[in-house]
Amino acid sequence: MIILFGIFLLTLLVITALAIVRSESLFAAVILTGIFSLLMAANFFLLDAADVALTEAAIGAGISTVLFLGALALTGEHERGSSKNRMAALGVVTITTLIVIYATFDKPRLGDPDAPVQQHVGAWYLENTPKLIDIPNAVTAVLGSFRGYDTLGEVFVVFTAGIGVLFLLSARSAGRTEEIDPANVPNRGLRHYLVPRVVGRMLIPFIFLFGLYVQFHGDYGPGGGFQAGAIVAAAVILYALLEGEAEALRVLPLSVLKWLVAGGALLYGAVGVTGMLLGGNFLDYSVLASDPIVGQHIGIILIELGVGITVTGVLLCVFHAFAARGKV
Amino acid sequence: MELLGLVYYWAFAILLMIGFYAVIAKSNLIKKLIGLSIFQAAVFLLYITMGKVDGGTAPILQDGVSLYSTPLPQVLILTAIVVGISTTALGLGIVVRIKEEYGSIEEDEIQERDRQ
Amino acid sequence: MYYAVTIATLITMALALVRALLGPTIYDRLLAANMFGTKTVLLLSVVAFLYGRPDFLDLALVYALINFIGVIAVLEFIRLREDSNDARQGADE
Amino acid sequence: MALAIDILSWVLLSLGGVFVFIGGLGALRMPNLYTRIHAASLTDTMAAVLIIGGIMLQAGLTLATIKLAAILLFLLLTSPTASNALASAAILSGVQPDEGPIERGRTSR
Repeated sequence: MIILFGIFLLTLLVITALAIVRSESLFAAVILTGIFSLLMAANFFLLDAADVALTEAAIGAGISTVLFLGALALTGEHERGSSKNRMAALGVVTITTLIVIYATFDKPRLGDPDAPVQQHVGAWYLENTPKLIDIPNAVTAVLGSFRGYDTLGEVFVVFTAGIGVLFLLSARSAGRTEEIDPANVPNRGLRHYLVPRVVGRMLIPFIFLFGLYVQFHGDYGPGGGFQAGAIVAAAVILYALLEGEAEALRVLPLSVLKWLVAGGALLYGAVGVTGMLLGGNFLDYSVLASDPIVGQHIGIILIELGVGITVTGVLLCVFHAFAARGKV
Repeated sequence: MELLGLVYYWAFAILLMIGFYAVIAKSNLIKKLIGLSIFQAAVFLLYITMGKVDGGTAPILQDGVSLYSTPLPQVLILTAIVVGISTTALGLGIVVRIKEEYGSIEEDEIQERDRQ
Repeated sequence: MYYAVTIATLITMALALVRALLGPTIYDRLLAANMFGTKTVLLLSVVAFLYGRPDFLDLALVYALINFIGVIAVLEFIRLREDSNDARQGADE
Repeated sequence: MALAIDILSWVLLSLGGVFVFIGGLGALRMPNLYTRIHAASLTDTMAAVLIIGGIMLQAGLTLATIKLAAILLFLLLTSPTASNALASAAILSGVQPDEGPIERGRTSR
């Protein structure tokens, strides 16, 4: 039965994707992208990936819509039709689809317990998480400890992307001469929508609180730094939407955000180096406390905190970079 | 039943190619980026689909449950989603700069201006 | 009976998707997206119980909190656009 | 007692399912934007109360019930607010309530 639900959702997903590509209004496409993300998260959830669904929920529902809209406000919302080689592209795509579908016949079916992915390292992780780390959420254990290097790499990619956006969008364009002072920009936020403002302001503390819960409960349930970072960033973005961007910058200035971006990544690295100084390997948390399991717990909480801080900082920096340029 | 288990992979293939089509056939740069994120989502779907196991549950260990889906693909995708949004933001930043320099985000118009 | 509710929710999601595809105004699409969000929250809560893992309600909670932001962002975008249109016509501030 | 709770929650859940479906139908079939908002938001709120209430009865007094209560609270706060904001934005941008969508709000097709 569940598999039928999944297939139904997948059908909707494909229809949505087709509509996104066909739609001529980019604005409509972005709204449809929101629906696409909701469907995707529901699918992840049906496929037992609670953590991934939580991430998709935190990112896809709010932040990615906001970023795309921020870019649309700066570039215009209608496309002028496809390029000339549309037929050729269609041909290539059809043939490739058929090849990929043909290839799937050799894949193990959905949920096959003998599939290679269930056999090797995955089974080892599940078996050893209780023994070596002793937290219920195996995803957090793998993310934070077993594959800590990977996550460090990802955090640095996020960090680099954030720095890249700041570089790109803080450069002054040739056509624009006067520097915009954020203080006297007439961006009033949603001032004339009273009801959303009141309700939104009421929600913000709860979103923050929930972000903290996701951050620190990540060892025991779905959650962790990536999700929490996105949720906290979403709370601040909501504040910026309701009260105007200048107000949000007054609460959390760009200089603080830059420190957050760097500080989170540094915290992550520092945990690794501390492990080295205490005589272990880089990112080996067992030496952080006398009991290796407690050490693992401390290490995971610290690096998740680092991840959360960096993700919050990067997402907010990106948001402000787009918003500051968007004074049309 | 065998074929039913493959439908997820077909959906992956179709989504992948819808995204790919948007990237190669659309001339609007933002549309290309949206296509890229559909492409990305398709890959995420593939990974998560592979991790699922019959009768298993999410890899958050509980007493009395012995069968869990594999955590590894989920870890990879979890981080990839956040990395994906950051790189998309970077792409959007580049598009915004292109718009400011060239006055257009249509591929052919940009190339036209480059030739001048 | 969880199944019945799940099926009803899924069908409604399909209906909302049709509305989102048909439009005709951007507000219709937005309405559909908002409906979709609520339906997803319900779906996730029901499925969490269907799976017997009530601790996954966190997910539904995230959606209940965050889905709002998308709608607000789109409205803000529309307002900015209208403002700039008005400014271009020389009628506003 | 357990049976009574089961029956009650069953009734709530199936009523909720019916309301969800009616809401979807209304959002699809109603003639213009405002009637659609009406159909979607009213039945949405009702369906959320019914369905989550039904699940709460099943869950009993656990952490899950508290989470469900929180979900319900936030849904009841955000969903009508979003509808309200949507309607006011639509009317500010000139979509008339008594006729079809006019040209300015139309963005595609």
